[in-house]
Amino acid sequence: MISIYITSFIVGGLICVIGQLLMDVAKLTPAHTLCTLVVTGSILDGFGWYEPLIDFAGAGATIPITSFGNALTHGALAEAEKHGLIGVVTGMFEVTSSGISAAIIFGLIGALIFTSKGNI
Amino acid sequence: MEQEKYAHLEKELSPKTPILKNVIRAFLTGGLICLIGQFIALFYITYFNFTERTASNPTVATMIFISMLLTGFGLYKKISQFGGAGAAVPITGFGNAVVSAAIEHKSEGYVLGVGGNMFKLAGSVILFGVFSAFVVALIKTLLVKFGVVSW
Amino acid sequence: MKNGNIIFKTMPSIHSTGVTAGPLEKKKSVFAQQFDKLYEDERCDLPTNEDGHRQLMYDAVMIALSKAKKSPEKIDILLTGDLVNQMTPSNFTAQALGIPYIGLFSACATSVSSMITAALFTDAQYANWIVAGSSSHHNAIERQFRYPLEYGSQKGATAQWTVTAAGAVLIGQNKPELPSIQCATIGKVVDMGMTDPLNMGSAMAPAAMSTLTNHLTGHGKTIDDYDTIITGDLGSNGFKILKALANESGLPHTKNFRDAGEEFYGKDPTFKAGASGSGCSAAVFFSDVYQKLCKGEYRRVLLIATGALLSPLSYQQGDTIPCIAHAIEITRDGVDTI
Amino acid sequence: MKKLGMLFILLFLLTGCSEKGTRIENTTTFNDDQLEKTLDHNEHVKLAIALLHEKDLIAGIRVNTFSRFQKKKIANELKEKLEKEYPELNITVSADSKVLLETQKLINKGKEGEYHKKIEKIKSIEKEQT
Repeated sequence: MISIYITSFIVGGLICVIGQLLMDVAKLTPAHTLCTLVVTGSILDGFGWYEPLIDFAGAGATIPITSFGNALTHGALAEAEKHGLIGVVTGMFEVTSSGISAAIIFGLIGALIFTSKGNI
Repeated sequence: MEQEKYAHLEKELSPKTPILKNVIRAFLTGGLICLIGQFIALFYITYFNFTERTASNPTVATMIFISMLLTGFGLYKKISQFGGAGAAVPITGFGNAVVSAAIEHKSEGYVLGVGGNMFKLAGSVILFGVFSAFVVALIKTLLVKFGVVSW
Repeated sequence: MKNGNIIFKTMPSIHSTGVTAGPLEKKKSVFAQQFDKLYEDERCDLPTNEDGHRQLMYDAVMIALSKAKKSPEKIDILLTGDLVNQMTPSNFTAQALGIPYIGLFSACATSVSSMITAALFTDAQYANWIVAGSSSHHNAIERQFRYPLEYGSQKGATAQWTVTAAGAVLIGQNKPELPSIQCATIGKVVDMGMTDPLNMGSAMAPAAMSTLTNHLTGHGKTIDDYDTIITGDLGSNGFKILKALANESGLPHTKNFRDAGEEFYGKDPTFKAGASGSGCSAAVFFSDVYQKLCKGEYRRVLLIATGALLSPLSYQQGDTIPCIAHAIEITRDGVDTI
Repeated sequence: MKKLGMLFILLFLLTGCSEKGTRIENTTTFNDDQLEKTLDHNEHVKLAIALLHEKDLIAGIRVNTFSRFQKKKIANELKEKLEKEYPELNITVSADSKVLLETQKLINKGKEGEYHKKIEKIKSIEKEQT
């Protein structure tokens, strides 16, 4: 049981290291870095390699943004398996809705409660 | 002085990016955030009817909630300054991008400000996530149809 | 006038200055004691950042006027600028003051470009009293040029911190006991192909060097004529590059060089390369430098304010960052030294 | 910071090998020897908890750290194997820790009357996709 914590720490950390290298070595902006990782996650799921990583690392694979791409592809593929080509479009948000809806809801709540501060 | 010569001089004098230090910090910060996510997932698995697979949804939502609090209290930017990609890559970084834009544009009103700018930073992640998922799923579905690969 | 070099025959004087700054500057700036007004609230107790920005500028002008016992009606022209789109904070300030107004934009070099323009009006005897100045507000500028304030992005060692500060000067006819504007150099836009908006110091350093060389040759001066040559907001990185450029171009030394941006937060590493923003040069020139001139610590100074003429649109479209620097020479020596 | 990293790597390697365990609760008349053997002999399985009740066999397994990559496959293979060995039973095998946890809880409580209801619930949770 302990081992899932260690694998999640290490795998999550390593995905972030890839992100840091994209920013520092490849000189990508944060936005470009995140987009690259999302696309990578979605391609990995196309090969069926991301799910095993989630089984191995738990939150270490589901918390990084790569899992967002994975989940989108996964939803699309699951629907496509059931309904054919049209499922590719309809199934996309089947799995990922939680991240986006949470971001929208908490974004609005955050805006209601907080004001930005120019502190350091 | 010519541009090339100046670029050379500038590169020589400007401080180098401390890549190793940044990488170690990103590893620790990102790892820690994922570890916290794992604990939250365990909480949902143990006390609610979620399996390892289904627990990731409430875990992600909870992480974004935490990210909202950290962003609102002005702490997330400090974590990011320390952790770099370690704070940007986890879903909390996505939450931070959405929440910070929403908070910042409150002064322009809730419709044009918050509504119009909320996805200013995070929108591209959604766009490219959705589009790449579409392409990948389309290719795979077609390949399955033609019998090249199986599900 | 040739090559941007101007000599002011009547040597207009700086009669008074006013500098205001925000709460972070109050805590962290080494010049905080020399500023006239410091706010406890980052928005000056107003609802938005832009309102606060406007209040900063308004108060700076009013302080400068009150020190010279003038009311806004006595002022002929107001020349100010800032970095917000279409300079709305300056525009609202002008509306509140009711002084005939021209808005000036030279990015962070506005402090000096407005002084040059004011000195020209005075020298040509079109105006008796002119207020020049510029301001910047961290929160308002960051959200426009970079990211929302609370967005976490890792800043590198070359990043600079936009200051929350405003500075205003009252310029009038020559008064021998006051610091007076003797000559100036209007800079050319210099673009060395730099593209990183988080490394503006290195983009601006060549502009500062170009204007410095132009000023020295155009007016027949050497760097030893000045007690200090102070640049606006190159930051530690840009300042280092400026000194390297100066050595390379054969200037004998750089001992009397200062940079307001590097000094502003006392080289505190949390602010990375130091301060920037059009309020940075204005605040330092119109407090520390002006006070030292008044006390006689400095007899002759050269202020070079540098500005990066970029917009979020231009750098996102992949353009380079064009930069400008304007220089103005201020002296305590009487008219006879011309 | 580097020391911390080393510590984690060390821990990581250590936890790869911990003791094996199999626990079976049987309320039926089926013989569970074969079940125990199958679970015990699978090299990937670290811990298994199985419950036989009426027509159901439910088994939660935990696999070794590096076998987790293919834990769904391992669970499926086990299921197929068990289906051959116990053709009369409805078999559920899962590598999801929720199934393990719930089965364990159920056995620990030991209330036989609740078994049927709870087993159905575990099965339905297990089937849910993300």
